[in-house]
Amino acid sequence: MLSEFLVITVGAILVNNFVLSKFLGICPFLGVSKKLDTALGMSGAVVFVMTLASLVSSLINTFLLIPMKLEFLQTLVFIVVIASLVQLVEIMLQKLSAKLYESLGIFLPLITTNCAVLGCVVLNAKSAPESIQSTWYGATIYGFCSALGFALALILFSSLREKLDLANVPKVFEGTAISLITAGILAMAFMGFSGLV
Amino acid sequence: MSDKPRKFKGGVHPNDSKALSATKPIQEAPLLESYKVIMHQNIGGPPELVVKKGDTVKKGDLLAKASGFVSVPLHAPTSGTIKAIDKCAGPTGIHVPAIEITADGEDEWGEAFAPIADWKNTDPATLKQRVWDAGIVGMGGAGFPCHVKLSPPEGKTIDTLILNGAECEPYLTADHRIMLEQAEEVVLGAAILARILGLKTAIIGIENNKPDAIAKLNEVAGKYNVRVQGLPVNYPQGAEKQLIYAITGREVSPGKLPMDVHCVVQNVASAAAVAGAVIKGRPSIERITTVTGKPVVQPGNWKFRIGTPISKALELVGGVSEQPAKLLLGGPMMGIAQNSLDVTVMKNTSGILLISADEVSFYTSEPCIRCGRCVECCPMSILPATISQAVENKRFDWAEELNVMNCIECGSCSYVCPSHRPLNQHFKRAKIEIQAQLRKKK
Amino acid sequence: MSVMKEFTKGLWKENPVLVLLLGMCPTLAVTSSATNGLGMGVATMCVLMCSNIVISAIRGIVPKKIRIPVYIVVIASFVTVVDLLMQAYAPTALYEALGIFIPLIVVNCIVLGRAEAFASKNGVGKSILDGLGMGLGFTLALVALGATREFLASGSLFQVKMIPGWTVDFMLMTSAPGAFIVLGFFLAGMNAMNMRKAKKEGKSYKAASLDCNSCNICDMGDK
Amino acid sequence: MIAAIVSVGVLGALLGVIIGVVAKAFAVEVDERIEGVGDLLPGANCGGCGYAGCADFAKAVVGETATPDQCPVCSAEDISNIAGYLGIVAEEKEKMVAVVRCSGNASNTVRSLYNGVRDCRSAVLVAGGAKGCDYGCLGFGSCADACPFGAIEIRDALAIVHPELCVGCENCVAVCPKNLIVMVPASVDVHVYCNSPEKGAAKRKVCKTACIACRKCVKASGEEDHMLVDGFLVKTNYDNPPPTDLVEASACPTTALRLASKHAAGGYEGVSK
Amino acid sequence: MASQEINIPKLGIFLGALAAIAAGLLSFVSTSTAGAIKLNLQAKTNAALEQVLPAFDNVPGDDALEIASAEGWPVNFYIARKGGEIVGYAGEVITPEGFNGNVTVMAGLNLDGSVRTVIVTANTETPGLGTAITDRKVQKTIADIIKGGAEAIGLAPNTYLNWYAGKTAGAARWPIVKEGESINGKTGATITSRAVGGAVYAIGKTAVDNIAQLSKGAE
Amino acid sequence: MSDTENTPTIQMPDPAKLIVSNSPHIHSGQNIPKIMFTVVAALMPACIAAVLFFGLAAIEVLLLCTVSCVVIEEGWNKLVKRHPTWKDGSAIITGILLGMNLNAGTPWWVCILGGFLAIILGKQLYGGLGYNPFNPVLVARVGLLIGFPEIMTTWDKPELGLMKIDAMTAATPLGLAPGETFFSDVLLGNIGGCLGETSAIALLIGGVILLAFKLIKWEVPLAFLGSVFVITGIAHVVSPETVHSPFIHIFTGGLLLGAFFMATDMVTSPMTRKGALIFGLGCGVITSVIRLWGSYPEGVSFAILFMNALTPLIDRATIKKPFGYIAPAKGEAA
Repeated sequence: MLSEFLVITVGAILVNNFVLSKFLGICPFLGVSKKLDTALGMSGAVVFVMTLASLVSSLINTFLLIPMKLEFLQTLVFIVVIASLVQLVEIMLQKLSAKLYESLGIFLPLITTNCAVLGCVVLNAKSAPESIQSTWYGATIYGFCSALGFALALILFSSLREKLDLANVPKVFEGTAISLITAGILAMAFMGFSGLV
Repeated sequence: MSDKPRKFKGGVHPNDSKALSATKPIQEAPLLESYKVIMHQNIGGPPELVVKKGDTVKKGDLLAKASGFVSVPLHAPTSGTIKAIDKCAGPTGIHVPAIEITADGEDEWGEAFAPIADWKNTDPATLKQRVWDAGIVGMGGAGFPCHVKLSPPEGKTIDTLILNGAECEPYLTADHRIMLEQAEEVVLGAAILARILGLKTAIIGIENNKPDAIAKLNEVAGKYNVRVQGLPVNYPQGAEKQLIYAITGREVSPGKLPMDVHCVVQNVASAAAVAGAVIKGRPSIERITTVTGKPVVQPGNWKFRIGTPISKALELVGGVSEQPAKLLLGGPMMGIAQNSLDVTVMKNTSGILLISADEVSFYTSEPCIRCGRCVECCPMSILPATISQAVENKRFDWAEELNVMNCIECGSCSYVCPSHRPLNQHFKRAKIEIQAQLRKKK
Repeated sequence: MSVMKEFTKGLWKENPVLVLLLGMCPTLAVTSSATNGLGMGVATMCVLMCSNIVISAIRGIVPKKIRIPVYIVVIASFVTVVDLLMQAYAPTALYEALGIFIPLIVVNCIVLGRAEAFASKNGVGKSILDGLGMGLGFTLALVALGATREFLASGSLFQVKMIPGWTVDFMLMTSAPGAFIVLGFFLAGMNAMNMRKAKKEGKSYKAASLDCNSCNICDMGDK
Repeated sequence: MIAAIVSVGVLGALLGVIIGVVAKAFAVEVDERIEGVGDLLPGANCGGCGYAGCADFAKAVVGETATPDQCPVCSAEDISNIAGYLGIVAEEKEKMVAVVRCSGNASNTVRSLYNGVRDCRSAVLVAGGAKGCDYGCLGFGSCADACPFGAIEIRDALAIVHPELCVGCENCVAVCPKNLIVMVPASVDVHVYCNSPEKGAAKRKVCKTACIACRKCVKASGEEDHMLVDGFLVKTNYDNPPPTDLVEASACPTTALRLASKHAAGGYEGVSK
Repeated sequence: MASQEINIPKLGIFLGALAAIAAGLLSFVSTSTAGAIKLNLQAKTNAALEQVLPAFDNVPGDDALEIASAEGWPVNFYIARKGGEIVGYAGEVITPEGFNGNVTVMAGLNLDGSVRTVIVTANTETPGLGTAITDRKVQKTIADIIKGGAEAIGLAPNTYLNWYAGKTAGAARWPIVKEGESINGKTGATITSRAVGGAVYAIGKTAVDNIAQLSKGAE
Repeated sequence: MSDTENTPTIQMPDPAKLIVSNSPHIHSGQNIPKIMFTVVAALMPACIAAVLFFGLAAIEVLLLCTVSCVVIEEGWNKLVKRHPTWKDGSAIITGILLGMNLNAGTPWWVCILGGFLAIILGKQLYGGLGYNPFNPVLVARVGLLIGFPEIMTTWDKPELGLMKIDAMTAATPLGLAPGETFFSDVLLGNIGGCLGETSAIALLIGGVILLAFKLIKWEVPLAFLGSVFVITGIAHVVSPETVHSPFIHIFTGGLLLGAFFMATDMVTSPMTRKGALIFGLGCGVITSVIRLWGSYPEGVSFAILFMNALTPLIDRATIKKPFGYIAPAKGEAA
């Protein structure tokens, strides 16, 4: 049991990193990585929403969709759930902590269309029934760890991009081109972890 | 307080090249036909002109009076007539207002200040006023008005007076010679300064590569209750903050002044000038300057009147044996490069230095390879490499975050940089831009 | 604006992948071969067209406050339909290769972006053309990328070996890093071309860059 | 089938209600016109208007704290479009362009060997930029870097504005450490390319193309106040601009008096009398 | 500008109705594609079976049974018939011994239980290292297409997998041989080699042990 | 000439020929080529060892890599109209290190492709020396490892002597079961592996040269080797039959090469000493993890590449306190 959790953790953060090996959440990965501070904010928001979305979606999937044999509605239901969840989180944040809302609030709308969140939820739903990932707690942990993996990649990448701002990149490679190539090399480094789980 | 000096972190050890002039006694420069006294010789406000074209002045007469507290008066270097009040080549490369005096050859003293022989019983305020009236500025290089440092604001106490005899700049030997030849004046000046500050004692810090100066000062120091402290040889030992740390172990925080750690630092040459002003009633119209460098035919230490053109100074030392690559006012680490021989000696000109082509060449700056040498040697523990990259990309906000304002522009980082990056120039620029931003905000 | 222009803008001038930098996730993930790129492109194009039609048709009656959720529901429905159809009729290998990225068409910025930026403001006819053009542009970009990666990796195109002597596969190109790197070079190529063009016209050109702070395509907040 | 419809329908309804509540609770009024104005603006984000980019400016225009003509980049047509969109009357504004008031390129001026950062604002810290003339263009291109429109060219160590490319955003004005750049009406083509208040002889010593205040141009313009004399420097009177043929007529001995268009096209290269 | 009137019930009803319509539509599509999906899934297994078995005319997917191997792994056996006569068996097993996790191996078996053909149907091995063992990769070349008749390529050769052809599982697993004339293991991919070998052995051994049950076919 | 005649005229400096620049006006004399060619010299013992063990094939690979790196660098400089940079020696180092990361029997086209990956992808796309966030050699090595895993993990058997007729392949000690390797072989270099992985002694000599000239921070190799030693040591004690002894781990594979020559690359490692310590530690931990549990037999290059990515963050976290800095909470000193 414990080892299975370890497998999920290491797997989601390092080996099958959402961004660098699964290509999920590339848009925010490229879009909000210009500054380390925004990357940190986005990371926080994603970790929060993804964990919550994994939990809620898994519950809906296990207790509503599967018993009613409505698996084909997964995509529709999950995206609706995520969208409303983000809205709810926004309201609650605004009410509960103005400070937190200020730092995370602007990222929340971005998260609805972050395919990492939907991807995580769909992966949870698609995993084999006997795997720990298909239980609600397994799904939550998977969501949390995947989000951590996303955060790790995003933070590393943004610090590298801040450094790139100072570099003397040839004109045609400026902007997203060199960012993508950097992400490629970062992905190379992450490939070293393959086989850990 | 421990007698053992502390070694500050970082620093570099350039070849000091002091042997060229260290053994040359101070020579008095002959009277010239004319002098060009640059108006603005101190940090702070420029003085207000009190003479006009055609006026005759005596030696030591007031040419311009202080325009505010952070400003010092200017005196005539010799007797003669004011030929013109015009522009002349300034030390920073742009032309600045200057008073041109044609000497009458008499070199006659005007209404000099009354000597204060009994300084021990004179009111400190009177002594301080005298320092101000004599127009004394920090003669080590910065040109900060001497009396300002002697006036700690309300609530700030001073417990230590340090005389800076480190002379850590390579090549320069003027302070060294002053300490050897005018040891009495230096120590006396120290004692007067201490009295002004209400202190009993003063400490003279000298780098250990000048053992003769240490010995000489030790001979006379006891008389006035002054202590001489040898210091490790490490550039920039003579920088104010490093000197205070070496002697007292106190660190001056970023943006703070020596006063904040209860210290006052004065140059030894300034101290000698103070002694002259008080005991003899002499205003600051001359100074001792090292004229040296490999291309110089006869390097030496000279006593020049303020306003002596560099061309004349170079004639005195026999000119050059080869075309130098650079002409500097000050030492090689912090001096200012000149492109004209018309610049004149000012109160803070500690050296006239010619650098030969084999010591310096046109270099091209290459990208930083992040070797970290600058980080190691920075005496202020900032990150020169990163800051310079920030400045190159006009990210002054970031440079500020990285404490560029802490930089003392000692040049150690540029000295060691294998990529020949003009780090120091970047920092200067950054500081100016940041200050401009600050002013804008206000 | 002419009808032709609505259609062709997506192919080159406003190519969703190479110019607008949208839909990067599938672009990177499924372009290990030209076939996969084609499959993904066609699937996205179908969803894009259908959702454009429906959204432009109902644009008059959708309350403004809930337009984004409405779009999402519409898009999600079509995605599910496409998903089911592919599961039923597409080759299994292709369906497996595209995997999770079929349901993820829902959150592809291109689909939602066109719904918000075009279909909700234009008529059905124009929206079909727009969807078709953008979808084709997306497909073209994906196929080009997939073909490049496949060719660099093994010298083949659409699983057909073009250079028979090529025996050792360069697997970096089909791996995750290869996806990023090849797309990076593609964008650089686009930049080079556009820069040359801009220079000819005497205009300044800024390299394509995705920055969420200055982009409002996927601004879902409706605030 | 029924289960699907019911459950998803309920879910959808729930979402609708949530959004309604949110929208009601946190209604933030967004003026649609801001987006409309933003669409009409050039989107160069040059900051020439004094606001942080076009979106900010659009907000200010809609909020009536700014007028459309404050955008220096917009053509008169653009401005009237925006004004029309907002239903306000736009003021006619004359197009302004930048002029670098120096003609001292590398071959015409005395310069020291400068070794350091190739940036005017840094170079000026070292011997004033190492140019013989304290007031001249250093030619390291700080202004060209600041220009978002590529309108400033550094040719032979002299910054030259291409008036046809200049949109008047004034970004270059503030960066020049020598304060050489001024904004002038685009319709005026005759300018004095010198800014040194020094005496004529002093100027000539360091620069072959300095204005020596010989007043030839003043005379040639028929003493009609087309050209103003200020100390040792003559300036174009932009309130009463001289005709273009003045340059021909006055035969400026140092060629400091130039046509901006010809200057930009390199028509004065090699001119040094 | 005046704030728009927000009618909460209206929003709810609109979105609810839309979602309901969508759900209805999807239910319809789902039901109507269910059959096709099932067939499509079977097509994959059938394609694999065609590679490892001699020609057959039944649907082996419908004629399958599961027997646990000695390791406790469930082995799926498919029985191929031609004209009602059994012509061969195919066993499929998932081994967890792979370098990066599970490796699914399918082996076609002759009637006596000896191995006929081995393929690996699913794996997550290190590309280029482990997959050298598992992949039977051959591509049509452009030349084939020009010549025409590129379809009949058949099963691509793989030295390591072909080693097992004709072998019958004995009392112990086959040792992994890396060098020599015939090899079934590869330097740098020992673990994958071992995993595949173990899986083939599990299928073969189970088949030999249960040959009687297999020959009866699934009821 | 005039000096000999002792003429009274005094020669004065010509102001027009005076250079103006910002202070300081003297320089330590250190420059990039000096640093780079010292590193090349430090690499020589290992190169010689490689040639001794692998013969002419080693010379071929090393030369091919070096030449292709230099040629590609200059070709790129031509293409983007930049000044030639090969004289600064960085491309040469990249080439030699790339060769050391390859096997003696590596095909020629892999060497050239490696040169391309290192110089173009790893360095020039970022603007050349000093701007690259990742170590170019490692970009190439990892790229090739992912691209051609089979070629990159097949090693020639070492054999003393220059002339070798036919190469035999051998496993790297890390791929063998524990106990199959002899320590003396490891130390001398009589083991399979990349050119630069064979002789521990030669690499150590190179490392000492680098340390003596203060070209690398000692913190990096120390933390790197130390952490690998500790982690593999613990693992070895726990299960001696599956894990090699820590000494074998230290002296085999690319660890010494990585710790002394690649992790210490100035451009891509942290600038402060504290940062260097963290960097080395991270490299060590990741290397050990990959070696013990990962799917690639060697983790040094991945570890360093990963830590390269972390360098900007480490740099940020280890900014030194400026001189006299007082934590704001403390307030005014009494």
